Amino acid sequence: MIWQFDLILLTLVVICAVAAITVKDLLSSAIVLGAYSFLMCLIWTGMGAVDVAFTEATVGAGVSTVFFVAAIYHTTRRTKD
Amino acid sequence: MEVVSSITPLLTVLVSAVGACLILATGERNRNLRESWTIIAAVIKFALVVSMVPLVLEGKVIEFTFINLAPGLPLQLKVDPFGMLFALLASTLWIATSFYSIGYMRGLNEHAQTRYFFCFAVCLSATMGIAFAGNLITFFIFYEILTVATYPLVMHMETEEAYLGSRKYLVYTLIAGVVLLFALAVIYSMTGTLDFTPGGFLAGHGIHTGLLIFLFVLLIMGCGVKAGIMPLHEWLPTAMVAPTPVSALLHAVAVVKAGVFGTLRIILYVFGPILLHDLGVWLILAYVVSFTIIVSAMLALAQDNFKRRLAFSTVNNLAIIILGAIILTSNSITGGMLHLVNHGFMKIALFFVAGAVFVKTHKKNVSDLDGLGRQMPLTFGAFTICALGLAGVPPACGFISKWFLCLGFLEAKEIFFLIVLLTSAMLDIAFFGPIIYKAFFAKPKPDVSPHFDEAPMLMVIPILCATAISVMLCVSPNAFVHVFDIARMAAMSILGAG
Amino acid sequence: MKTLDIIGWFAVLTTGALLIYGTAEMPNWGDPNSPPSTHVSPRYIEKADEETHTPNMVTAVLADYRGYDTMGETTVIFTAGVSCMMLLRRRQGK
Amino acid sequence: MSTQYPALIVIVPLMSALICFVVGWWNRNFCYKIAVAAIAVSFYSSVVTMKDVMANGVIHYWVGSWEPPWGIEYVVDYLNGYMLIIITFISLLAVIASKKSVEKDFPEKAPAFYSIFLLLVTGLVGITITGDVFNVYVFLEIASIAAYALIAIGKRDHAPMASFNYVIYGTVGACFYLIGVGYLYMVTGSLNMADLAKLLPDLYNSKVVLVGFAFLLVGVCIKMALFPLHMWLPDAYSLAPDSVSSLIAPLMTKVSAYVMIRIMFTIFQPVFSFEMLPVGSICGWLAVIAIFVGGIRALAQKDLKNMLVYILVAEVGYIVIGISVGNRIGLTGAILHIMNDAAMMACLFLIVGAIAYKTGITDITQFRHMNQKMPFTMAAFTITALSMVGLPPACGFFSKWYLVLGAINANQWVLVVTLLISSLINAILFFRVIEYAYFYPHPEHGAEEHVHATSHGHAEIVMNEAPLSMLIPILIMATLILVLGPFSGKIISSIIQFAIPAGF
Amino acid sequence: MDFIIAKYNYWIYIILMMIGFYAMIVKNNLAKKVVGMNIFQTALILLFISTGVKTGGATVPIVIGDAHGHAIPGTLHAIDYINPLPHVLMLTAIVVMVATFGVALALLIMIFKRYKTIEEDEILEIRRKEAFT
Amino acid sequence: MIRRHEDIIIESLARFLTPFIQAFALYVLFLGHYSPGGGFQGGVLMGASFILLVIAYDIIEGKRRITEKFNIVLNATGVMVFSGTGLLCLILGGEFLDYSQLAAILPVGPEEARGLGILAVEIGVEITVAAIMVSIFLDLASAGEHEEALK
Repeated sequence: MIWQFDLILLTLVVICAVAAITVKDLLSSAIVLGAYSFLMCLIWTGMGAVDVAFTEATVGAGVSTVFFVAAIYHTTRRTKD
Repeated sequence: MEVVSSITPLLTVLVSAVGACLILATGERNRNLRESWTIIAAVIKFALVVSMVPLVLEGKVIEFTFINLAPGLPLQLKVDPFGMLFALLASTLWIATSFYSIGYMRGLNEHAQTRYFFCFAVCLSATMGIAFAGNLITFFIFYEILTVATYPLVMHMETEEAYLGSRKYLVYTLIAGVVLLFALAVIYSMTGTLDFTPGGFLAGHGIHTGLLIFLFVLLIMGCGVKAGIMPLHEWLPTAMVAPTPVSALLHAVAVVKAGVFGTLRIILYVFGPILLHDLGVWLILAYVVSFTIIVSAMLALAQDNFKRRLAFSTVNNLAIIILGAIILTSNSITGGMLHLVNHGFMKIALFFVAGAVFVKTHKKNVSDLDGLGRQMPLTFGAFTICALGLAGVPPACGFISKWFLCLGFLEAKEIFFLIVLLTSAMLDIAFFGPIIYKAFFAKPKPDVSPHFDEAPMLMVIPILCATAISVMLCVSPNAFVHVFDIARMAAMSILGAG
Repeated sequence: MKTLDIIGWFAVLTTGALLIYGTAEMPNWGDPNSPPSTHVSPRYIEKADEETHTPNMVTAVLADYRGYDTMGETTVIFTAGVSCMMLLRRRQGK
Repeated sequence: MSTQYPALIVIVPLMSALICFVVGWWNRNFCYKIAVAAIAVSFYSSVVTMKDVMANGVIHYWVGSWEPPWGIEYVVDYLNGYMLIIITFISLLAVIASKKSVEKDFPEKAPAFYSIFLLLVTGLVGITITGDVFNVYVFLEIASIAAYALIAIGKRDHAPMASFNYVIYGTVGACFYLIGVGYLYMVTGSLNMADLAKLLPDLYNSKVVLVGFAFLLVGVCIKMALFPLHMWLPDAYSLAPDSVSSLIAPLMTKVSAYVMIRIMFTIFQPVFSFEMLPVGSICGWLAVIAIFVGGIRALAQKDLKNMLVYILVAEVGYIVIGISVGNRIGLTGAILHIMNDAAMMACLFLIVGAIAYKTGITDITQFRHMNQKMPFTMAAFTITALSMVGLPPACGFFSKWYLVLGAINANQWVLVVTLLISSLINAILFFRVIEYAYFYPHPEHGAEEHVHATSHGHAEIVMNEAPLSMLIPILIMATLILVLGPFSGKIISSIIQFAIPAGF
Repeated sequence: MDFIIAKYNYWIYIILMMIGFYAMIVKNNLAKKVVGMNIFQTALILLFISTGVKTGGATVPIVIGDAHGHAIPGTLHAIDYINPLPHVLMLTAIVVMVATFGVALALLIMIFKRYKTIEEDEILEIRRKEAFT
Repeated sequence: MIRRHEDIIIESLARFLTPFIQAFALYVLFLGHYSPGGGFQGGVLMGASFILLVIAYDIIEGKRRITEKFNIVLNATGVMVFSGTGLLCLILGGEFLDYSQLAAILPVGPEEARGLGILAVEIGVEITVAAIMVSIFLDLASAGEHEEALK
């Protein structure tokens, strides 16, 4: 495992997390959250947790995002913070 | 002391509980049946209590243990002479009160009579439990049941005044209960036992003196609320809004007597004379109750409401009983215990009179009684005997108990308290005198008919019975169920052990 | 800023501080001699294939050694599905 | 392994939940019967298990026959068995009583409702029976998710919002618990409670263990709604449907309290919890505040159910006081109070449900003549109220007695005074209701009450008692409240004293 | 410095956890709370996965064996494979995560149907108004 | 509510991809013993394939493919397979979930029986997860208004 690569990923994860909770549009938030999950799953693959990474890729980046978008569809994209 | 195991004490307690259930089950549908349950339960209870008298006179202690609540903490009933005394008083008076209640309730066509009779029976159950409680925790349990069961009785009238009175009653007694619980918990965690022992069990456990005094104050506060010791008596006159049989129950049988009984138990069976002497707190309590005696008598003078005047007289007499016990000589303790019984009989007669007057004429105030004595001669005749008896005048039994109290005080060379006692007797005459005078000698008010017009027989007979027993207890204190011997035995057991 | 926000910030920072405090004494990252690597897991690695005939240790542990957890997990997802159905659908069953 | 009953306790409700869900789609009437039968079997199994424990000592049931710490095991000891009986019994009564109100409030959701109801019970017994810290988390989540859903279908308007708040707090609590598990795992490598208990004493000076312990405890306290973390509880429980709150309110907090006892006394030793850390005094003070805040907020409520949930906050304080005094008697009191409070709360919430079902009234000030309309229900209410106030011989007095004794033994006088004052607060709360229900005369004119004059001129109100399926559980519970009190000595000497860790 | 490098995973996990926690309790928008919940739980998973890692040549926890994939008993050594237990636990945790997520979203939809907003302060305002009327 | 847009490219692509995703889901399930994957991942993929169809078409199409009652049955069946396997072990005389007991009814040794038991429960997990994912998605995407969607 290349630690520079790891470090970049971890930094990106933090950036994504901050973005997901600060962005003013919930749809963007959902997409950023998907990206966050995907980056997370890369990190875990790097650590050898292939099963968990696989699951996170399907669930976190896939189904969760779909759920979230579906829910936003029925509520609102607007957010004050 | 020989210990006999028997189920009779439990039966004594359960009789009225079962009666209560039957009363509730019968309800308003069949009033005669409902009230006959009351009478039957009362008679059975009395019979059960009396059946235990010979054993007690032989010096045996009857014991029954339900179940262990915790190590060293059984739920236990124990019949000793002092408990027997109280049980006799309560069970006898319940019969009288039952008949009287029926007359009173029907006479006034009161509402919620089922509730009334139900609570009444539960009260008696609790009172028996208090009388026979073998340890403080059992005592406390029944004490709290009594609190709860009397609350609806005080509330009975359902007027704004009744709400206030009952709330006040509840607040006072519940706080007392909590204080008592606290003291109990401390004692249990210090000594590991709560069993009543003649002569006290607290000594010899190495409890710090300050804590002992604190515990004494707490316990006396806990029981003193029901016993109406002076700064804690406030609920008593307000609770007078209750129907008269309830007031009679509160003041002569159940509640206040339970308080006094508890106070005596604490003085004589928890702390014991020796420990109290060592601590020196007995003198303080003696002064407090002396203060109560004098002040309550003075307050009684100022009351115009008949029942409130009787209420303050009760406060006065209860304090006398406690004073007798706290002087801690054999004669004064005997006197105190006898007065517990005697006052019960006399005071219940007085309250019955007040109730009879109310049922007949709807008069509540002393100033309205003018000339009623001639209209209701039996009632007021009984009243005269008992009122004078309370002051210590023969032929009613107050004389006997006051005599022994005086002896005790002299024995202890406590002249101050003797003077207090005699002063209170004077004041008794001073506040009962006008009633008797007005009833018999004052010019009748225009609305009083000059003819003989007694209250219903169901009310007059109990009055006469209570008066008769009062007189009999004076003439021959031992004739009936050996009240005097039992009291003497109790006093001796305490001082003998101490 | 509302009081609630201040309380929230306080809670977050306290939690973070506590975690950082605890992290100081954690075994180093990836240490093969740390307790998790030496206490229970060696048996899974060394025996799982032999005992359950499943080369993928994660599957073996997931479905057999800790199969009960997995049943719980499946129940959780089932609960969530039924919950969503109960909460959102108007008509269920007859 | 001689007996399979421990597995049945969990499996039967779980599988019945599945069956119930599917069958209900075709015939809704089966759901209720299946649910009742399943919980009854579960109750029977826990009784048998408890008997087994009393005869043969602690039961270890290795799920999948993998020996711990590799596999997951059920450990049923006295504490467990006792909790299991309480949980299954109260669930049984709650599910029996739920029939009518489900039919009234959301008949179309009955299959899903009973399915989730059973899953909630599964979660609760699963938490209790297991001997594995991670397994506790899994079942905690089953129970929590089921609870979120059940609360959200409440008839009252704001239930979804309350449930959402509960989701947030509950997730924080569960995650904190999981962080604690992670930290312990990090330094010990084990997830089994017994194994952890063996490994941890050497590590008591480690900061990781300290932080792990703190997170475990905070997580559990959130689930238990101890004072500063109780914000989610009043809304969630008071807005839940009546048939649900009679299950959730008595049990969820108690099970969390059980987990707290496990953490402090089984996984960690009391030495660590009480001597190395000031957990006792912190929890004690929080409990004191909880009792006062709960009591005072309850005083301000006019709605009976709102009042009860604030009392629940205070009741949690009692249990925590018992745990936090750190001595045998106090813990005895806490364990006893878990049972007593579960019984009392179950009874009270069942009564609220019955009254709301029959009359639709929850406002205390409208309780006039309730004693004539629903005499049996109100009699049960009176008994329970007296028990809550701590008046003997109802059971509430006895646990309070032990709690007070424990606090005195620990020289914690503030706790003693708090316990005593709180019974006065409870007295005000409950006698207020009793006064309204029993003593206020003059029925309001024009109300729907059936008033007619009787022979002796007093208005009489026709009895309109709750249906039997509600009344019987209430009466059973009320009887138990009366009976359990005098028998608490027996319960302590035969069960609770063995449930307390030896040498404590 | 060594102190920071040797545990950098843990620091990142703490940061993520604080971000998630912050969003859960301070954010006003309910959907943002749900997002925070997701981040919080993912951070937790990172913590657990980090505890299972072994440096020094350890590989993924799948047996490298013969053609059928099975290995000869006794040839496997703990040092060669990454600890599988945290992975198992985290699989469970992910499922719990998505389950909670689903329920939270369902509640979100219910709340929106009721109040027509998912901002907490606006909802509280509506509730307060309704309490008065 | 997801409306149909009648986009031929997306629709045919989705229809084309679905079998492959489903095949992969089954592959992940059955190869779970030898490679990363297992019931849960496979189940999510399986569910995702239906979700893809629903997104590409609309809910009506989705409900035509997998009817409501069938979904309900599947929901419960998965957990039932799991706990039923456990219960079977219990009935065969072992502890709950002790798959080695299955050797009594299968022509294999206890170790292989454990392997097969794992497969059985993984199938259970797959069914439940797939069905629940679809069910949650349908509920969320239609906000519970399935009936309206069908009109």
